[in-house]
Amino acid sequence: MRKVNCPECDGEIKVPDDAVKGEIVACPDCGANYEIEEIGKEIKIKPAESVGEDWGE
Amino acid sequence: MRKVNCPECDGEIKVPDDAVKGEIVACPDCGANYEIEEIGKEIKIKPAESVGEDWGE
Amino acid sequence: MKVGVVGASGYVGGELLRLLSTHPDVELNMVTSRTYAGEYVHRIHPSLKGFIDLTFSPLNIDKLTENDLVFTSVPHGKALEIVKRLYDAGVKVIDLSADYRLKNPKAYVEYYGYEHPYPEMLLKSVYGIPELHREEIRNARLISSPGCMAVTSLLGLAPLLKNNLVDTKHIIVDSKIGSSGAGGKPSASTHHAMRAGVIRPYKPVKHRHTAEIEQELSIIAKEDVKISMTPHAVDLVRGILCTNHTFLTKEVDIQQLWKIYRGMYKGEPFIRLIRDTKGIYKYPDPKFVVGSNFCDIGFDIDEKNNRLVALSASDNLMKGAAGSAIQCMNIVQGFNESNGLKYTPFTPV
Amino acid sequence: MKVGVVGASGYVGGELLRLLSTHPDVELNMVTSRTYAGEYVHRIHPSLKGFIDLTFSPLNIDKLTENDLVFTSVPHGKALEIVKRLYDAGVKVIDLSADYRLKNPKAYVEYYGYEHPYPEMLLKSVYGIPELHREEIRNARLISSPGCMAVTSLLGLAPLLKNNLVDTKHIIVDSKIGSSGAGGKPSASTHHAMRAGVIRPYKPVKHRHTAEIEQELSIIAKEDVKISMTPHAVDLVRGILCTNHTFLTKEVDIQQLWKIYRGMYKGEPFIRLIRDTKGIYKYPDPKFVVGSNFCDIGFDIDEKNNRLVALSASDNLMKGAAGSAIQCMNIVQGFNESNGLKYTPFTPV
Amino acid sequence: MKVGVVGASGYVGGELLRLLSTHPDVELNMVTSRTYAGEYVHRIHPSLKGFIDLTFSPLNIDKLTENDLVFTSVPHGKALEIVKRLYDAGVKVIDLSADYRLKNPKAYVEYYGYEHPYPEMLLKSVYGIPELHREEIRNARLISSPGCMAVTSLLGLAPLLKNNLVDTKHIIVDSKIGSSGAGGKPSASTHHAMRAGVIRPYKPVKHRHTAEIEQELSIIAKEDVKISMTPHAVDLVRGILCTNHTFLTKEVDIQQLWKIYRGMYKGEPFIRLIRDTKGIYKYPDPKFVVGSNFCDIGFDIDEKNNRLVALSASDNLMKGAAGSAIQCMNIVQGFNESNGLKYTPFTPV
Amino acid sequence: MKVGVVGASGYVGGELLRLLSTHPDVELNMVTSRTYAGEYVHRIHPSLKGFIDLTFSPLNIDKLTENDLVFTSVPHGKALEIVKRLYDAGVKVIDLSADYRLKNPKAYVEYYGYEHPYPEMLLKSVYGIPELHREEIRNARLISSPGCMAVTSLLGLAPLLKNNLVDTKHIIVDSKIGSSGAGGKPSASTHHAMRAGVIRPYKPVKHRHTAEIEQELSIIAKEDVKISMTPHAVDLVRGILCTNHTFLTKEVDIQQLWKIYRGMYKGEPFIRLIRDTKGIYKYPDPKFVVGSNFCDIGFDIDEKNNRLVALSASDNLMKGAAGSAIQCMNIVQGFNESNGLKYTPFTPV
Ligand SMILES: NC(=O)c1ccc[n+]([C@@H]2O[C@H](COP(=O)([O-])OP(=O)(O)OC[C@H]3O[C@@H](n4cnc5c(N)ncnc54)[C@H](OP(=O)(O)O)[C@@H]3O)[C@@H](O)[C@H]2O)c1
Ligand SMILES: NC(=O)c1ccc[n+]([C@@H]2O[C@H](COP(=O)([O-])OP(=O)(O)OC[C@H]3O[C@@H](n4cnc5c(N)ncnc54)[C@H](OP(=O)(O)O)[C@@H]3O)[C@@H](O)[C@H]2O)c1
Ligand SMILES: NC(=O)c1ccc[n+]([C@@H]2O[C@H](COP(=O)([O-])OP(=O)(O)OC[C@H]3O[C@@H](n4cnc5c(N)ncnc54)[C@H](OP(=O)(O)O)[C@@H]3O)[C@@H](O)[C@H]2O)c1
Ligand SMILES: NC(=O)c1ccc[n+]([C@@H]2O[C@H](COP(=O)([O-])OP(=O)(O)OC[C@H]3O[C@@H](n4cnc5c(N)ncnc54)[C@H](OP(=O)(O)O)[C@@H]3O)[C@@H](O)[C@H]2O)c1
Ligand SMILES: [Zn+2]
Ligand SMILES: [Zn+2]
Repeated sequence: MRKVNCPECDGEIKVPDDAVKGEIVACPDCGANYEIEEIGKEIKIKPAESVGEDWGE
Repeated sequence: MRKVNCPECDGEIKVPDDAVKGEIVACPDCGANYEIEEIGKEIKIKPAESVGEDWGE
Repeated sequence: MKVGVVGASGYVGGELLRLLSTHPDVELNMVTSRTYAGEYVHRIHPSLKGFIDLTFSPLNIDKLTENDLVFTSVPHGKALEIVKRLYDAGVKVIDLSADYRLKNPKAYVEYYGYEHPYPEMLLKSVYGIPELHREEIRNARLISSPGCMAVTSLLGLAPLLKNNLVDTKHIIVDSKIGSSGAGGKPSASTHHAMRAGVIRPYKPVKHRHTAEIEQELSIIAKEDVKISMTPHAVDLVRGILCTNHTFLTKEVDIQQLWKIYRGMYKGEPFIRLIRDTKGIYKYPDPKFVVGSNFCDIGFDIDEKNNRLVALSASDNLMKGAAGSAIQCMNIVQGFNESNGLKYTPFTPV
Repeated sequence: MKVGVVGASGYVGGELLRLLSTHPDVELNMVTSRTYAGEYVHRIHPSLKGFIDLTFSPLNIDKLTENDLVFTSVPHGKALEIVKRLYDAGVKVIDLSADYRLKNPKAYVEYYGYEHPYPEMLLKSVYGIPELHREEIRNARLISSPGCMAVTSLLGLAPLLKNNLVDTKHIIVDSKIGSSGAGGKPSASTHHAMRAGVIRPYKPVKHRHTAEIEQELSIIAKEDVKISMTPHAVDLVRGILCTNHTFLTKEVDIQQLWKIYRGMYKGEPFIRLIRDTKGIYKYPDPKFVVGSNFCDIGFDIDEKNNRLVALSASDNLMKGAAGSAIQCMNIVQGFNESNGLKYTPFTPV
Repeated sequence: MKVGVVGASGYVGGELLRLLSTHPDVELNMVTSRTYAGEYVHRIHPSLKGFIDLTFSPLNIDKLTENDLVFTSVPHGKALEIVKRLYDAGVKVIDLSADYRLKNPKAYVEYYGYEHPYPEMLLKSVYGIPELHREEIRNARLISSPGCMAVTSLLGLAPLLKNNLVDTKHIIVDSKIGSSGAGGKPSASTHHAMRAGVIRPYKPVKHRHTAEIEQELSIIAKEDVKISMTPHAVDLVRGILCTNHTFLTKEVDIQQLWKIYRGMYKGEPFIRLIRDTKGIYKYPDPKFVVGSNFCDIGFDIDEKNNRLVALSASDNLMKGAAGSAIQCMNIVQGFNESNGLKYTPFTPV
Repeated sequence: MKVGVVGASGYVGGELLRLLSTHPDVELNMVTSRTYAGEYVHRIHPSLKGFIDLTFSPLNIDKLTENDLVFTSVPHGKALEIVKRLYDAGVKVIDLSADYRLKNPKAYVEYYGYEHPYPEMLLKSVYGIPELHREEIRNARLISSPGCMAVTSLLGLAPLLKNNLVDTKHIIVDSKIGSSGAGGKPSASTHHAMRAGVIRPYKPVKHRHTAEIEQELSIIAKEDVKISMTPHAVDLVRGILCTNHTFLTKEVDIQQLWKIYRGMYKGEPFIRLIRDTKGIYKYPDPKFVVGSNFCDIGFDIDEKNNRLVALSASDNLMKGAAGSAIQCMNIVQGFNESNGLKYTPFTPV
C-alpha cells in the first residue's frame, strides 16, 4: 500500500498496490476525491468531482 | 393584596394586606428584595440586601 | 371555518393537528399525506389516538380549495406550487416552509439553491411573527410562518436592534435544537444510536435561517444587519435555545434592558421575560416551555467586554412552527389570539 | 369552589397547580410549603410563570379549613395528621400520599413501618381510581389517590382478574419509571450524573405499592391475589410502563381479550386500548401519554407458555397522581369529569 | 494471527474493530462491507479515527480464507453461507449472528422462519459463553456467539438452574435494552425523535432469544425449561438489564445464594456479583458496565411470595456481542483470556 | 512510583483512580476523602469494583508526603493549603483545581472572590496543557491542570492566535457541557428531573474560565486577548463542545487552515483534526471522544461575514481533567506520554 498526500489538507491518502491510472481515491481526513493521473515511481493525483454523497442531513 | 412596581425591572411586586413597615418583599421577575419604607395610601419601597440565596449552581 | 393541512404526516403537520383538533373555532376538514393516504392519523401520530378520527387524504389541490384556510407544512421547494395554486383559488394559506419567507428572490438562489418561480408573490406574503407584524398579518391572504431558530432568535434580538444598541456586524447566533427540528424522515444521522448523546454542530456557517433573520433585523434596525449563525443538534426531542451574542455600541444597564424588553413585549400573550437572580430558572431554557407556545427571553451584560447576551427559548414545534401558525390564523380570522394555544408547560418534564 | 394544596412545592403539588390554575370550576386559594413560604410559585415551578400569581403559604391547618376541598401531597407518614384534622373540620380531602390507601391497618406496619393512628378512618377513605370506584368516589369525603405504579398496573390487570383468567399466585409486575416519580428532593442517587443512563432496579422485592395492588385485585378477583413487583428507574423524567406478566388459567384468544378490555373500559374518558399490528405504536408506551391523563393499555398472549402480558402506560404525575386526583375532584363535585384534564399528548416529545 | 471481520460496518462489527485494533496478539487484516467497500473505516465508526488505517473490502469469501480466524457479524439468515464456506475452507469462525446458535434445526423454522440448510453444522458449533462452555470453546472450529439479551439473562439464571432451585415453568425474563441493540440501520421506529423517551415493549411474547435461553437452561437444569421473555427498548444507546423473575421450589436464603453464585463464578474474569446494602450500587445496572466486558449479577428474595429475582446487566455490544466473541477468540487461540478486553467502566457516564 | 489522590471521592478523583489503577508505571498508594474515609472506593465509584482494593483515607497531609506525586482534585479555594504544604514537603503536585492556574494574583479576587495567599507560587506553577507547555511541564514541580472548558476552547483557538488570524476583541466561546462537569454534589439544580432535558445557560457572562483562556491566549498572541464566554448545561453526563466564534483579520482559506492546524498539532497523541465533507462526522462532537483523552478539533469559514468558527470537543473528565493530568504526570516522570491513556472511544455510545 502506497501513500500520497492530500493537496487540500495534507492528509495521507492510501493508494492500493493494484491501483491504476484513472482510479478515484479519497482523502481520509477532508473527504476530497482525487483521480490518479500517473502511477509510477511517483504518484500524481488531480482533483475529481465529489459524488456529493451525504449519509444524512 | 396590593401591588407596587419593581424599581429595577418594573415587575409587579405583591404586598400582602397585613404587611407592615420594614417588611421585606421580593420581585417576582428579577428577584430583587425591597424593604417597605412606607405603607399608607401609597406604598414606598427601598432596595434591601439580597440574602444571596442560591438553590444550586 | 374549514381548515386543511398539507403535509399532515410530518412533525409540524402533526402538531398542527394536535392544536386544531381541540381548537374551539375551526373544523379540521382535510389532512393530506402522499405516503400515508388512507391511513388513520393516529398510526403516524400515536398520541392523537382518540382525538382525530380522520384518515389522510392524497394531495389533491382541487379538493383542498374547499377549505377556507390551508396550512402547508412540506419541505422547502415543495410548497412553491401548492401555495400558489391555493392562493390563486382564493384560499387563505399559512405556509410553514421557507418558500415564501424571503423578500429578495436572489436569496433563494443563494440559500436554497433554486430560482423562485413566483417572485411577485414574495411581497404579498407576510412574515408570520405576530410580535413583529401583527397588523399586516390581520390583513394577509398568505402568511409565511418563520423558521424555528429564526423566530426564536429574532424575538430575542428584536428589541436590541429596534433600540440601535448593538454592533450590527458582530452578532452571533449560537443555537441548540432538539431532533424534532429536523422532521420525521429517518437517516443515518438521525438514527437514535447515532443521534443520542451528541452535541453536534451542523452548518456552522451559512445556515439557511441566516437569510430570514438578517432580513427581519435589517427592517427593524433600518440598516444592513449581518448575522453569524451556528446551530447544534443536542440530545432532546423538542426545544430550541438561541444564545444571541452581541456587542454594545451604547452603554446600557440591566434596568434599561428590562425597560427595553418590557417596552416591546408588554401585553404579548406568548412572551415571558426570564431574568431572575433567585431560584433555578434564572435564564431562558426550553425545558420550561416544552408543549407551550411561549418564547422565554432573557439577557445579561458583560461590561468588561461590552457584550450583551440575549437568550431565547422556545418549543420548535410550537412557537417555532405550529403554535406561531395557529396564532397567525387566530389573528387573520379575528379569533381570540390564544385560542387553541392554552397549553401550560410542565415542571418537570 | 375554593381549593387548597398542601405540599404545593413538590412535584405532585406542582402538577396539581398546573391543572387547577386553568380548571374552569375552581378557585385556587391557598398553596402551602414549609420551605418556600412567602416565595412566588414560579420560582419553584418555573413553567408556571404567568399562570399563578400566588406565593406559598406556611402550613396552617386552621387557614386551610377555609377551603371547600384540599389536596394533600406530602410524603407518606406526614399526611396522617393533616388529613385527619381537615376531615374533622368538614373539609373534603383528596390525599395523594399512601397514608389512607390501605384498608388493613397491619399493612402499614409491614410496608410503611408505622402503626396507623386512625385505623377507623381507613374504611371511610375511598381508593381514588374512578374506573374501579366511581360511585363510591361520588359520595366520598376522603379520597385516597393511588400510588403511581399501583394505578397503572391495576388498570392493566383489573379486567383479567375480574374475568378470573389468570393464576393469582404468579403475577409479576415489572415496572419502569421516570425520575419525577421519586419527588423533588435531591440526593446522591438522584443527582443527574448518577441518575442519567441508568436501568436501575430498586426494591426488587417488597415494594410498597404491592400492598395496594394486592388489596384492590383481591377485591376484584374475590380471592387472595399475590403480586410480585419489581420497579426500575429509567432515564426519563415522566412516565411509567408496567409490564404485567400473568399465566392463564383458561384458554383465551386475542379477540376475547379485546372484548374483555372493551367491556370493562367502554366510555372511560382516560383509557385507550393500544394493540396494533401496524405502525410504530403497537403496544402502550408512556412516550405517547406524557402530559395527559391517559392510561394506555395493551396485551398479548404467549400460547406456548400460557402467558398473558398486560401492558399499561401512564404519566406518573398525571393519571399516576395529580390527574387522577383532579378526576376524582370532578366526580365528587359533580363537574364534567374531564374538566381541567383536556391535555392532548404529543408526537413526538 | 490474521483476523477478518465480515459485516464490519455494523455496530457489532465496529465494536470488534475497536477491540481488535488494540489487541496485542492479532493482526486485523480484512474488514468487509458491501455498502461501504473502499471507504475508510472511520467514516462509519468516527470514534476509531486514528486507530484503524484500513478501508472496507467487498465481501469476498476467497480472500477471507487468507485469515486464520474470521468474525461474522451480519444479520441472521445472512451468515449461513458465509460461515459454511469459511468453515469448509478451514478457517476458524466466530459467528455473531443467530445462524448457528440453536441445536435443534426445527427451532429455526419456528423462531427465525427459515429451514436451516446445514443442520449437521449445528452440532459442530459451540455456544460461545465461556462461563458455560469454556472447554468446548477451547477446541472449537466454529463458535456461535450468543444473543445479547440471551447471554445476559443466562448468566443471571444459570446458577439457579444448576442448583435446581426454581420452578422451570414460571421463569420470566423482563429485559430492557438500548438502541444499539437493534443495529445500525435507520427506520421510522429508530428515528431519534421517535425512539428517544420511550419505554417501548416489543415482541412481548415469542422473542427469538427465548429459544437459545431455553436451550441452554434446559442443558444446565437437565430438564425442559420454559422461558417467558419480554424485551423493552429504553432511551439508552448501550446496555441491557435482565430482570429474571423466578419462583423458588426450595427454601433458600441470601447467604446460600451468595454461595451458589460465588460457587459458579469464582475466578471468572468478567463476572461481578453486585448485591450491596450500602451506597447507590445495590443491584446490577448497565450504567456501570458500559464500555467493559463485565456482566454484573445480583439477586434478591421475596419470601412472602417464594420469588427470587436475579438481575443481570451488560453492555450489549461487549459481553453481549463483541466482547464475548473476543473472549472466545482468546480461549480458542490460547491467548490470555482478558487480552484486548481490559476496559474499565466509568463513573459516571 | 507512589501516587496519592486528594479528593478521590469526587468525579475527577474517581476518573484519576480509573486511569491510575491500570497505569503500568505507578502504584496507587493513598486516596483521600473526608466524607467517606474508611469506605471502599467502589461504594462511591461503582464501576471500579474489582479494580481498586483500597479504602479512602482521611485527609492527612503528613501521610500524603510519603508519595512521590500527589493529585489534588478538590473545590477551588480548598486546594490552596494542601498544595502548598505538599509542595514545601518536596512532593510533586498536580492540582486539578483553579487555585494555581492564574499568574495574576488580582484575577483571583475578581474571578474567585479570594485574595491568593501564596502569590509567589503562581509563577512556579506550570499550566498543564502539554500541547502548549510540554517543555515547562517536563521540569515542573507544581502543575496546574486546566479548567475543562478552558483546555477545550484553548486547543481550538491556539493555532488561530499563534498565527494572528483573528480579531482579539471579538472572540466568543459558546460552550456546552454535560452534568459531570459540575461535580458530584447534589443540589436542586442537578436533581435529575430538573437537570434532564435542559439547555440551560449559566453564567452567560463572567464565567471563571474566561480568566485562564485570556491568560493563555494573550501569551500565544503576544497581545491582550479578550474572551466572551457563555457556557450551557446540556442533557449529557460527559462531554464538552466549544464553539469558538472568531472574526478574521486576514484572508485565509480552508486549505491554509488545514496547514495551520496541522502545523501546530503534528505528532500530538491526543489531538484529532475533524473536518470532513463526507459521512456523519464532519465536525467535532464529544460523542466520539467520550472515555478517551482526545480533543477533536475542526473549523469552518464564513466568507460573507469574515467569520471563522473553530470547534473543539473533549470528555470533560479526561482531556478536560484527569486525562490531561495523567498526561502531565507521564511527561514530568519521563513515562511514555500515552501510558494509562490508551482508551479508544466508542461508536456508538
Ligand atoms: N420541524 C420543525 O421544527 C420545523 C419548524 C418550523 C418550520 N418547519 C418547516 O415545516 C416544513 C415541514 O417540516 P417537518 O419537520 O414537519 O418535516 P417532515 O416531518 O419531514 O414532514 C414533511 C411533510 O411533507 C410531506 N412531503 C414531503 N415531500 C413532499 C412533496 N414532495 N410534496 C408534498 N408533500 C411532501 C410529507 O408527507 P408525505 O411524504 O406523506 O406526503 C410530510 O407530511 C418544512 O418546510 C420545515 O422546514 C419545520
Ligand atoms: N411523584 C409521583 O409520581 C407521585 C405519584 C403518586 C403519588 N405520589 C405521592 O405524593 C406525595 C408527594 O410526592 P412528590 O413526588 O410531590 O414529593 P416531593 O416532590 O418530595 O414533595 C413533597 C412535598 O411535601 C412537603 N413536605 C415534605 N415533608 C413535609 C412534612 N413533614 N410536612 C408537611 N409537608 C411536607 C414538601 O414541601 P415543603 O418541604 O416545602 O413543606 C413538598 O411540597 C408523596 O406521598 C408521594 O408518595 C407521588
Ligand atoms: N447489536 C447488538 O447488540 C447485537 C448483539 C449480539 C448479536 N448481534 C447480532 O450481530 C449481527 C450484527 O448486528 P449489528 O447490530 O451489528 O447489525 P447492523 O449494525 O445492522 O450491521 C449489519 C452488518 O451486516 C452487513 N450486512 C447486512 N446485510 C448483509 C448481507 N445480506 N450480506 C452480508 N452482509 C450484510 C452490513 O454491512 P453492509 O450492508 O455494508 O454489507 C453490516 O455491516 C446480527 O446478526 C445481530 O443479531 C447484535
Ligand atoms: N468535573 C469536571 O469536569 C472538572 C474538570 C476540570 C477540573 N475540575 C476541578 O476539579 C476539582 C474537583 O472537581 P469534581 O468535579 O471532582 O468535584 P466533586 O465531585 O464535587 O469532588 C470534590 C472532591 O473534593 C473533596 N472536598 C470537598 N470539599 C473539600 C474540602 N473543603 N477539603 C478537602 N476536600 C474537599 C470531596 O471529598 P470529601 O468531601 O469526601 O472530602 C470530593 O472528593 C474542582 O476544583 C473542579 O473545579 C473539575
Ligand atoms: Zn484531504
Ligand atoms: Zn424586579
